[in-house]
Order: sequence, then structure tokens, then C-alpha cells
Amino acid sequence: MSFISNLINGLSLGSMYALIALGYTMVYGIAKMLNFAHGDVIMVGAFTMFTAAATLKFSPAISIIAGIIVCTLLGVIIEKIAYKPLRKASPLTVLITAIGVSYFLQSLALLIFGSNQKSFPMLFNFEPIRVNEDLILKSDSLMTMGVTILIMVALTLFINKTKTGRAMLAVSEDKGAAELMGVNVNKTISITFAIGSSLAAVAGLFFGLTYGFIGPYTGAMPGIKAFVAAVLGGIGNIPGAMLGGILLGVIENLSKAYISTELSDAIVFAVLIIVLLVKPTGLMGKKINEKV
Amino acid sequence: MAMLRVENLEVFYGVIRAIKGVSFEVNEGEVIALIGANGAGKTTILHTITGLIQPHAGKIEFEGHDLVKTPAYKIVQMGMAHVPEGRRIFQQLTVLENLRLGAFTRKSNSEIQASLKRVYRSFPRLEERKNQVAGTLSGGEQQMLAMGRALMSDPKIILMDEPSKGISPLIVMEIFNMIREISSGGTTVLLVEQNAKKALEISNRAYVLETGKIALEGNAEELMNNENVKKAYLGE
Amino acid sequence: MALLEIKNLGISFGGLHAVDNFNASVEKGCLYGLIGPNGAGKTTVFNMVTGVYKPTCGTIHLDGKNLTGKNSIQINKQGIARTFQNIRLFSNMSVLDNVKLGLQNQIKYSVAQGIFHSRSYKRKEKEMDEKAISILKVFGLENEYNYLASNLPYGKQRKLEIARALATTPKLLLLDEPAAGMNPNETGELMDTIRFVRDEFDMTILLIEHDMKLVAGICERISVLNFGTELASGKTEQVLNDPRVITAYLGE
Amino acid sequence: MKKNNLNIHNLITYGIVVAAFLFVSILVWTGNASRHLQAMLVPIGLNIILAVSLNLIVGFLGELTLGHAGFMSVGAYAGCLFAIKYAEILPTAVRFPLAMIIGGLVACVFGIIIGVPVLRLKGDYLAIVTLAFGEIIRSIIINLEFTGGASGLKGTPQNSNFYIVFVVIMITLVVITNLVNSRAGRAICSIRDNRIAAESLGINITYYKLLAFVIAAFFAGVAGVIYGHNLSILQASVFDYNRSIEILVIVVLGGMGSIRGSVIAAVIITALPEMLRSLADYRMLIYAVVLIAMMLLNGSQKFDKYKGRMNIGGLFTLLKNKKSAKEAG
Amino acid sequence: GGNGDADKNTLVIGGIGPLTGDYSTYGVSVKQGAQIAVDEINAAGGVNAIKFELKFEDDETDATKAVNAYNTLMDDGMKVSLGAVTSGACIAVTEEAKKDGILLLTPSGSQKECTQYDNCFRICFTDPQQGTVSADYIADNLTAKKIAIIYDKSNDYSVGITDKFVAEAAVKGLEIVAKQAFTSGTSTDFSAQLQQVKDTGAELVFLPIYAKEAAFILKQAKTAGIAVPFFGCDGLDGILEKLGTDNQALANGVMLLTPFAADADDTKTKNFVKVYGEKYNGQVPDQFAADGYDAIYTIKAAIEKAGINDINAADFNTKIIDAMTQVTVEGLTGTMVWDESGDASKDAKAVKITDGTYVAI
Ligand SMILES: Nc1ncnc2c1ncn2[C@@H]1O[C@H](COP(=O)(O)OP(=O)(O)OP(=O)(O)O)[C@@H](O)[C@H]1O
Ligand SMILES: Nc1ncnc2c1ncn2[C@@H]1O[C@H](COP(=O)(O)OP(=O)(O)OP(=O)(O)O)[C@@H](O)[C@H]1O
Ligand SMILES: [Mg+2]
Ligand SMILES: [Mg+2]
Repeated sequence: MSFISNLINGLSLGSMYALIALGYTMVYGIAKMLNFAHGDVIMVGAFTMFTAAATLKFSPAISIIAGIIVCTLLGVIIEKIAYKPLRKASPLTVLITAIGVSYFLQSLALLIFGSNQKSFPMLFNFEPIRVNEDLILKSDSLMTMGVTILIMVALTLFINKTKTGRAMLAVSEDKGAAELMGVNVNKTISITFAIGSSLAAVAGLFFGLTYGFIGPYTGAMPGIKAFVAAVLGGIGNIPGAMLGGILLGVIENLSKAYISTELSDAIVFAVLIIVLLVKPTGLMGKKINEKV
Repeated sequence: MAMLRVENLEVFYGVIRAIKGVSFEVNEGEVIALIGANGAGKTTILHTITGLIQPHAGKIEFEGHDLVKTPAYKIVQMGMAHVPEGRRIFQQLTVLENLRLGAFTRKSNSEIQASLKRVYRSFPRLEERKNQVAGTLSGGEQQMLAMGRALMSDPKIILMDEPSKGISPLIVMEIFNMIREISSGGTTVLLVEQNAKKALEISNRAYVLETGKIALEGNAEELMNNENVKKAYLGE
Repeated sequence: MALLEIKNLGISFGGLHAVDNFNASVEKGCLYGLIGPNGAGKTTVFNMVTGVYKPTCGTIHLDGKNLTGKNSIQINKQGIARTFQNIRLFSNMSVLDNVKLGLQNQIKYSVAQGIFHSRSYKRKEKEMDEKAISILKVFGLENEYNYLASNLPYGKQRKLEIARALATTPKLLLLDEPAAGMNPNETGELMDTIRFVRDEFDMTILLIEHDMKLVAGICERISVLNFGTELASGKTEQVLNDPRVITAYLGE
Repeated sequence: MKKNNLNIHNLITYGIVVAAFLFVSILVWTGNASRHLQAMLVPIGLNIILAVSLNLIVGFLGELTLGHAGFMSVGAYAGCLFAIKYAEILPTAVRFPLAMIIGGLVACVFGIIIGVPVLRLKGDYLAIVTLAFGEIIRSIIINLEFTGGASGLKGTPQNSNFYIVFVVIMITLVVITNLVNSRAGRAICSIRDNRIAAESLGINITYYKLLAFVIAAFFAGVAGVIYGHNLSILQASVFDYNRSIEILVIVVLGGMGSIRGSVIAAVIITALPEMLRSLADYRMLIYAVVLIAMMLLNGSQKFDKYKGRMNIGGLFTLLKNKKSAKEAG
Repeated sequence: GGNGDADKNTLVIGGIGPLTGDYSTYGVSVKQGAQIAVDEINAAGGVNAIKFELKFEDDETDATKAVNAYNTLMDDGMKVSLGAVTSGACIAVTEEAKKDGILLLTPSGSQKECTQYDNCFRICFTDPQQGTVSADYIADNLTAKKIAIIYDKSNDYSVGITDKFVAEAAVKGLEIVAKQAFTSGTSTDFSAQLQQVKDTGAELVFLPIYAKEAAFILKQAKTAGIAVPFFGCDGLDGILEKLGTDNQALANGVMLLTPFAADADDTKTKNFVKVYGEKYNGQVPDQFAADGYDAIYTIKAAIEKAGINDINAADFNTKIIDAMTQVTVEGLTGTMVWDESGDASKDAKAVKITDGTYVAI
């Protein structure tokens, strides 16, 4: 019974990682940049909803919408100011800029909200479902899982079936050639960031609901974990992000339960390394043959 | 009035002045060849016309619209297609996906299907390989794909950068036939070629580019008989 | 016995038989052409000979040594150098350094000697410089030795790639479409250079080319590939006049 | 002629470091250096060593790693444990250099271990694996008894000072610049530029990749030992991925493949947050803004004209390009 | 240089701690608590005509940056150092303070080495003290015998207490049924640890951790249906504030052994909590804030004891350091006296949280 509980706990942690990894991998896959600030956009989303609901006393629905709008705008603005001028620069320059943006958002949140964590308002009230004495299903985790699957399907359909989606695929490979096809590259990348950031807002919501507390550095660790999850699944690959996130959560929880809580981080990272040594482009990543 | 007009174009790469005041015109329905040695600046001119590079000075007009400040994707929407140097096909997408992207600016599905049929007719190899990942096509196949993709947008004018490069003789003939066909179908062609002989054979007029400047211009026949051209570009 | 002996060579990519049962033997000192329609498998043959791809079947022998299944590095050390269909230079390095990289396994000193700039470092570097310049001279690139490779015009980049390959002192040189993108004049020059290299360095050269003027002008023997299989091979004029080759490849 | 240029280029780099060293020394001797400045000298020096060595991997080999702090930490622990053990037995003049060598060598061993996946992985996949290695190392150090665990390792003699750091910086500079300008360095750069072409020339990719990792790890390890000898406590928490990122920031800011750039950027990035102390609460915010601005100046085409002024490495390429443009006519 | 201030007989007290980063709440609390004390003392005319000035620098919990901060403060004329808020940074700073011979009085550096030199003192408990006292208290006063521990393996404070607790528990016959670790900064999900607590049938969970993570644990414990009591040390103080008004019920029944409780009845605490809330828009001070506050009053007491009235006097350092072992300070965190070791001896109060208030037990 306790194994099942541990597994379920792992799945709920994993679906949180997966939810974050989806936005991460989306931006990576299309804009070909590691958006290190993604985690911090999650934090901004959570704080926006917090401010709207707890301070300004808006209704939950409005607070959530506000969070999504703020994050979407933020994503687009960050892209315009910090990343767009660097289209032709080396990927590392963009990576460092993203880190700079991450520091910026954290410092700003620290200035505005202070260092103390805030209790996230319960925008919905979830009661855990008690199957029996030992087995408790957390309804917020079930929600997270459901929403994550929904988003994954929607994203996959969007990218493969819509015109904008096809434009994204073209942009992800060769911006110049995409432009020659009549694709508005800047707009496409903006849309990518808008979608990625609105997903971050959703992740912020579920993070807040599940764990209850948010602070200026809330996004940093989930950001890294999502990065790991995205890579594990094959970075840029949307179902891969889902798989990577879930696996990461399950492995993390099971190794805490059955091996060692002290070394669980090390175990998770070791699994990642082993997977990548066997499959160098992640579990679902396409192997790209370089034609000589 | 000329369909495409380039006036006093100046292009720099950093401090290097690659195009030094080039002017030329392309009239509707013409096939214009732009020939010149390696590094003369042919590719640079095409890139500047389709907006991938910003010129330092000069004017580019297409059907009366100024192209200099127009973003590349809008230029495509105006009806200009570009078969770029090095092909720039989408390596990780399939042949069919590449062709679909070629028709990105078009709305009507039936018209797109018709274009697709036409492209397949011209390049049967592409139909055979329609589900192959484009990056693994052979060099020649990739070139065909690049041309097919450009045709998918049903352009008014098509800019081609060395379409015969790396193509086997039989297909080279086919490609030049294709260009003729495209032209007779009413599409204007601006053709950049190393294969000057073939290019001059099918074009109305031509410009000879030398280190960023127009050295010679005239109608194709004249140029073909020009002693300098013969020596420098026809290898006679 | 021939310098390069290819027997029954074949490879498939997920069901596609890119090359099937290909045979060729290239005599020492020969200028050998490999032609065929696009996608026939010519570059793939090069890739198997140089160890980039592992053949699914068949054998490759150089000078009697079996090279089948060896990797690129080992094969280069056995004496095969190549150029690529799409130029692969070390674009952020100088022209001189590109050639010196070709000399990497010819003139050696240890890492420690390099770090401490020992005497032998200085001597060997000087030797490398001189050797590299002498090779660059063959291609008329000696004045550009200090340029970044990417700043060279296209034609010179092609030449530099050949120079770099030559620097590894191969027994066999493989050239993949060396004249692609060149105008007739430049092609003419290139033909002279290739002949010169063959004579001066006593080199065996196998080349892929679509420019029939070049093929007819310099190749002594050729093989024609079509759909991965051999269509014809033999003396150049014979093959080029073979009606099968004309319908499948040359046209007219 | 080319060799001369190269030598002059290197000599200028050495000259800048020596001049800066002399300048600071004079300030210190004449009592004009604030304590804050003096305290910052060792950390700045350490970042120079770390950045120059990381540049070998990132700038010259062209691989992205986020685990440089991991090398630093194993070096630090190995060297400091040695130093603590022999604190009473060996005199400082013997013990400290020996500790540095031991730290460097232990880091080398880890360089090989981490180098192995490098042979299979590329780009961001490699980045995450090196990050993972760094975190694993840290996690293990925290859980070990003899490393002092979470409370940290105490009792390392505080032997580091500005002069020793200067000597190590000079050694690092000479070794890395000489290496880069030698046969091995050329091979390393060729892998970055075109791996397939390098293979076709018979260049042993595996060997040179590992070589770059091992040499970079060695200096990171040495830097770790100096770090451990600079403070009375060594805590694993300082070697997290943020530290690796800080070094990467320096390398990128200084210009990938520019050693002089790394040196100057190390000074800027280490000193900047300290300089901003007077801004109190706004310090990290301003730091972030400055970092973003520097990267934009560095990488945006809009600022191409001014690039040389921001990116130290870039300044020299710019000048070189100008010169070769002139030569080309 | 801030030497101008020194001329005016203003004592520059330098504080160092994390003001940014994951641990910033601790640095900020100490800074704010100490500032209130400084303001109060100055408002009352100072001590022996000496005014206080608090300068506080960020160290991001990094020892190197703490040393840099220390030297910045020395450049600014610091005469007394509050060491650093976190132990690792504080230990690095003790070396510098030793060289300078100035008084170092850390509010919250709890590792043993934070007071390793004669000029170094502390306000808070040491880790070993707390571990032992906690085990004793549980064994002597509570019925629970099967104990689970959830601790922060990356935090020296938490590891230090845990080690001593485990040792003392063995002596006292308590059974440690689960010892579960996490890493602060990277952990928000404690479901695995709590599942373990549940599976082992523990009767009490010992939480030698800080309130920030404890808030997460309490929230998740409720979802997981864990109903056993939680017991913490001084780090747990501030838990009510961390939980926020929505979640205060979660803390019901939590016991902690702390020298400071913001809900205490004495006028001193009440006054402090009031002023703190007014000055820092409604925040409730935690134990770190109280430690900061007490540190400043301890310095005041030492100055008074030593009879110093000129901070520029040559023997300022020796006099104030000597005075430290002679003063008795009635602080927010208890009545403190110091011996040669530099550790404060004071009593811990055991309190239980009931309906959002601390009740002494
Ligand atoms: N991105 C670039 N940066 C710097 N210089 C460049 C760049 N692209 C081209 N050049 C230079 O500009 C000049 C013109 O190049 P361009 O590619 O337009 O020539 P081309 O006529 O198309 O030659 P080819 O026949 O080789 O394709 C050349 O001297 C080339 O070296
Ligand atoms: N890595 C690969 N994966 C899948 N198919 C491949 C791969 N490499 C080559 N092919 C296929 O093998 C066939 C032969 O390709 P190859 O590049 O050898 O042709 P080629 O004769 O050199 O043609 P060209 O003259 O156009 O360069 C082509 O159909 C190509 O699509
Ligand atoms: Mg061109
Ligand atoms: Mg080929």
C-alpha cells in the first residue's frame, strides 16, 4: 500500500515538473534558446495571482486570468527587450542574458514582496480524496495531471495542425529560410513566448495551490528541475517533456522512499546521466543525423 | 515600368564593402541572368532584395513598392520567391512538409494541391521521397526540393541562386527547361548562375557582376558573343 | 594490385539501398572519376571509404590492407584524405592553421613540449609553417595564409580544402564535387591544379563531379553509379559514350 | 611575422596582468588600498583562473559545461584535507604548493570521468550532464563525514594571499595560451570548428576533448585549493551550479576564445556586485540590469559599432578584421 | 570612509547576512530587529553619549562575500561586528575579527566555531545545546517514544541539532523510527518524507529546521493525513507568520523549544512586536529579529559595564570584550550571561501553538 502511495506521490510531483517542462521545452524547441528565466515567470504568475486574490480581493477566476495575462505580456516583453536583439548572437550570449533576466525578476520580486514567503490563496478548495486509511489521492495533483495532459495534447495539435504551428517548426530550423517562406519570424517567436509564458502562469497557479507558499525564489528550483525533465524527455519534444517530468518525479520520490532521502538529488541526476549516455538526445528526442 | 528595380545598391559586411553601387532592372516576364565570378556579390544582391540583409544605401523597388524597409516575410507575400544559395531546406522536416511551407502565404487548399501536383510532375523524385526527412536527401535532390518549395508559393517573380550547382547534367537540363517553363507560365525570373552559358541561353538580358560592381550588361545574345565574356565566363 | 579495391560494397538507410554491390579498383597514380545522377550514392561511397558510414556489406582495401569498418581517424592514418561536397573548413581559424591541422599527424611533438614552448616545439612549428606554406603555394594561397578561412572567396575555400587534405600526405585523395559552384574559367584552373597535384605528389585521385568538361578532361577511368548500383565503368571516352550512361545521366 | 604577432598579443595579456598586479601592490604597500579592495583580490584572482580554464572548454573546444564549480570543489576538498592533515608536519612553503598539485590532480581524475559523456553528448545535453555531475558531487560531499558535511570543513591553514594567486594566474595564463597556440590547441579548436573535418584529417577527437577537460579541471581544482586556503571554512554549498554559471558569464562576457577577455571580464564580474554595495537594496537588481545590458551590447548587431569597447576580446578581433580588410584592399 | 561618523562618537556596528537569495529572510529579520534596538537606544540619547549606527551588508550566504562585506564595513569605520547571520559565513568572519581584535557578537551563528576566539560571542543557542535539550524535554515531559526526524541535510544548523538529538535520544531511550532529509532551497515537496513518517508509525515528528520549510511540511502533512504532533527548535519560531492567516490552523499543536515567542506576554516582547509591525508594514518578528535586537542591547550593556564613553579610545576593544563576560542582559530571548566560551547561557521555553497563539507548557 505504501508503495502505491509513494508512486502516486511521485506522479503528482512529476506532473508538476511536467507542467513546467512543457513551457520550457516549447520555448526551447521553437526559439532554440534555454530560457533560464522560465522558472521566474512562474513565480511572477504566482505573485500576480496572489496580489489579485489576497491583496486586491478579486475573485479567483479574475485573479487567474490576471496572472495569465501578466505572464503572457511579460514573456513577450522579455523576448522583445532581451532576446530579440540577440537573434544573430551566439546561443551562449542569449543563455547568459536569460540568466540576467532571471536575476532581474527575482530581485524585483524581492524588492516588491520582501523576502518572506507568502501564503498562496486557495483559489479553489480541494479536499483530498481518501480511498482508505492509507491511500489518499490529492485532488490538486489530479488536477495538475489532467491539465498537463490537456496542455500537452493541445500543444501537439497546435504545432502540427495549425499554420502558426508550422511556422514555428520552420522558424525553429532556419529563421532566414522561414522568412523566405513568408513566415513572420518575429511574430512567430513572440507567439511562442506568449504561449510558453502563459503556460508558466498556469504552472504558477498549480504550484501555489499544491504547495501553498510562494517567494521570490520559488521559480528557480522548479525551473532547473523542468530543464532536467525536458532534457530527459528529449528537449524540444513536447510529449518528451511530459514523459521526462513524470519520470523525474517518480524516480525522485521512489528513491527518497526506498534508497535515501539524503542522496535522492544525486540519484535523480545519476539517472539522468545514464539515460543520456544510452540515448544522447533524451528519451523521445530525435536523433539528428548529420549528412556528410 | 520595370517590375523590379535596384538602384545604387551598397551593401557592407561589417567593414567590407561587398556591393558597390549596383543598379539594374527586371521587367515583367523576363528572364534575367546575373553572372559573375565567385565572390562577386551575386548572392548578396539576392539576399538584399528579399530583405535578409539590410543595404547600406540604395533603392529597391518591386512593382512600385519600396522593399528596403519591408521585412522579408512581407516581400514574400508580395509575390517574390527566393531559392537561396545552399538551398536552406528544412532539414528535419519531411519533403512534403517543406513543400507545404513553401505555400505558407497561400490560403486556397485546392490551389496548393494543384501546385503540389505541378511540382511533383516536374520533379518526380520529390514525390518518391515525399516522406523522407529532407536533411538526408542527396545534394541534387535537395536542390530540387528548394526549387519546388519556391514554386509552391506561386510567385510573380522568382529569384534563383545557382540552381544548377551540384546537379547532374541531365537534371541541369531539366532545371533549365523548368526555368523556361516557369517563365513561359508568366513568372519573372532573376537567375544567378555560374553556368553562364546555360544561363545566357535561356535569358533575355544579363548583367555581369565583378567584385561588387556591374561590369557589363546587355541582351543575352550580345553578351554571349562578347569576347570578354567568352574568355572570362564561358571558358572558350 | 590496385591501390583501392572496393568489393561488393553496400549500405542501406532504413530500407533504402543507397549503395548496392558496388565494385571498383583504382590503380595507383590513376585519376578516377565517379559520376552518376543526384542521389545515386556517390557521396555515400566516399563516406564508406572514409569511415563516416559503416558499410552493411562488402570490403574496402587500400594497398592490400583491409579498411572495412575502421573509423575516419584510422582510415586517414592509413592514407586516405578527402574533401566534402559542402565545404568543411575550420572557418574560424587561419588558412595556415587549416593546413597545419592536416600536418597534425605528420609533424609531432608532445602536449608538454607545446605547453612549455620547448626547443623542439619551436623547431617543429617552424617546420610545419614551412611545409604548410609550400603546400599553399601549389594552390596560390600563400599570400592569404593569415586570413580566416571563412573570409576566403568560395573558389579559394575549395582549394584550401584540397590543400588541407593533401597535407595529411595521403596515398589516395577523394574529391567530392571540387568544381561545384565554379565558373568555366575557375574550373579550368582547378583541372590544371588537380593534374599538377597528381603529377607532383604522385597521387591517386578519386573524384565525384557533375561537370562533364572536367570529368572528360582529366579522368582516365570512370565508374557510373545509378540508384546505388554500378551502371558502367571503364575508360572515360568509352563510358561517356555508353548509351545507357547517356540516357540515365548525361542526356542529349 | 605571424608568430611575432602572436607573441606580442600574448605579451600584452601578460603585461596587463603584471601591470595590474604592480599597481595594486603599490596601493597596498603605500596603504592606499581599502580593506575591501584587498579582500577582493584573491576572489578576483580565483575567478581569473577559473574563467581562463573554462574558456579552454567553452571557447576553444566549443562545448558548453555547467559543472566547472564541481571540479573546483573536488580540488578544494582534496587539497584542504591534505593541508589539514599535514598542517603541523610540513612547512607552508611545501605544504601549500603540494596541496594545490594534489587538488589539481584529483580534479583531473574527475575531468576524465566527466569527459567520458562529453564524447557522446553535445550542446545543451552536455550542459545538463555537467550540471548534474556538479550537483552529484556537491550532494555527496554534503553527505560525507570526513568532508565536514553540511557544516563545512574547518581548520585549513589560511595561506592564500594575493601574491600566490598572482603567481598561479601567471602560470595558468602561460600554460593555457601556450597550449592553445600549440599542436594540441589547434586540434582542440578544429573540433569546435568542424568535427567531421577534423576526423577526416586523422585528428583524435576523443583524446583532445579529454585533454581539454583534464587541463581545465586541473586549474579549477587548483583554484579550489586556493579558495579553501583563503577562508577558514569550506562549505559545499558555494559550489552549486550558480557558481558554474558565474564563471560561464565571465567567459561569455570576455569573449569566447579570448583569454585576455576572460581576465578582464573576471575583474568586472567579481567586482561589480561589490562596487554596487552602496546601492543597498537595489544592488542585485542593478547587477541584473547591467548584466543584461552588457550582453546586449556584446551580442546585438545594433551595437556592432561599439562592440569593441564592451567586449574586450571583440575589440581585438575588430581591429584584426579592420587590418585584414585593409590588407585585402 | 565613514570616519566622519566616528569622530562624532558614533559607534558603527556592522551586520552581515543574506539580504538576497534563498536565505534572505534570516538576514532581513536580523537587520530589522537590530535596527529597532539601535533606533530605541539613539532615541533615548545613546549610551554614555555614544550613538549607535547600524550598517548591514549582504553576503548572499557566501563566506567569501561575507569577508568582503566585513572589510567594506571596516572601511566604513566598524568598531563592533555582528559577525554574520549564517554559521558558515560567520566562521569565515571570525578570522578577520580576530586579526582586528574587535568584538564579534553574532545574533544567530549557531555552529560551535562561530565563537572560537576570545573576542567572539553569540546570542542564540548552539546547535548541540538545542539537540540535547530537545531530546531531554521530549523524553521527560511527553509520552511519545517513537520519533521521526525531518531535517535539512544541507543546513549546518539542522544537521548539528539532529546529530546531538539522535545521540541524546539513545541515552534517554527514545526510538528514532525515521530520519528523513531534504535540501533547503530545492525542496518543496515532502510527500515522500511524510509517507515514511506515516509508515513507521511515529508518535512525534521532530523538526530541527527553519519555519520556511516547516510551513510546507505542515501543509502537506495535513493533506497526507498525519495527525501526530510536531516538535521544533528555535528555528521554527515565526511559523505562524510563515503559514499566513489562511493556514494558521495547521500549526495547532506544534510544540517548540524557543527562547523567543512573539506571543509572549511580557511587555518587552509586546512592545517589540508592536514597534516591529509598525515599522515593517505589519510583519511579525521571528527569533532572528529578536536575536538581532538582543545583540544590540548586549553591546549597550557591555559599553555601560566597561564604562566606555569614547569609542575612539585606544583600549575600546579590550574593554568592551572584557565586559562581555561580566554583563547580564535581560533580552527578548531570555536572561543571558556569557562565559569564556562566548556562548550565552539562557533558558529555552517550551511553547505549544494553540489557535494561533503560543502557550507556555
Ligand atoms: N556573411 C558575410 N560576412 C562577411 N563577408 C561576406 C559575407 N557573405 C559574403 N561576404 C563577402 O562578400 C562578397 C560577396 O559574396 P557573395 O556571396 O555575394 O558572392 P557570390 O557572387 O554569390 O559568390 P559565389 O559564386 O561564391 O556564391 C565576398 O567577397 C564574400 O567574401
Ligand atoms: N544518412 C542518411 N540517411 C538516409 N538516407 C541517406 C543518408 N545519406 C544518404 N542517403 C540517401 O542515399 C542516397 C544517396 O545519397 P548520396 O549523397 O550518396 O548521393 P550522391 O550520389 O552523392 O548525389 P549528389 O550528386 O546529389 O550529391 C540518397 O537518396 C540519399 O537520400
Ligand atoms: Mg553566391
Ligand atoms: Mg554527393
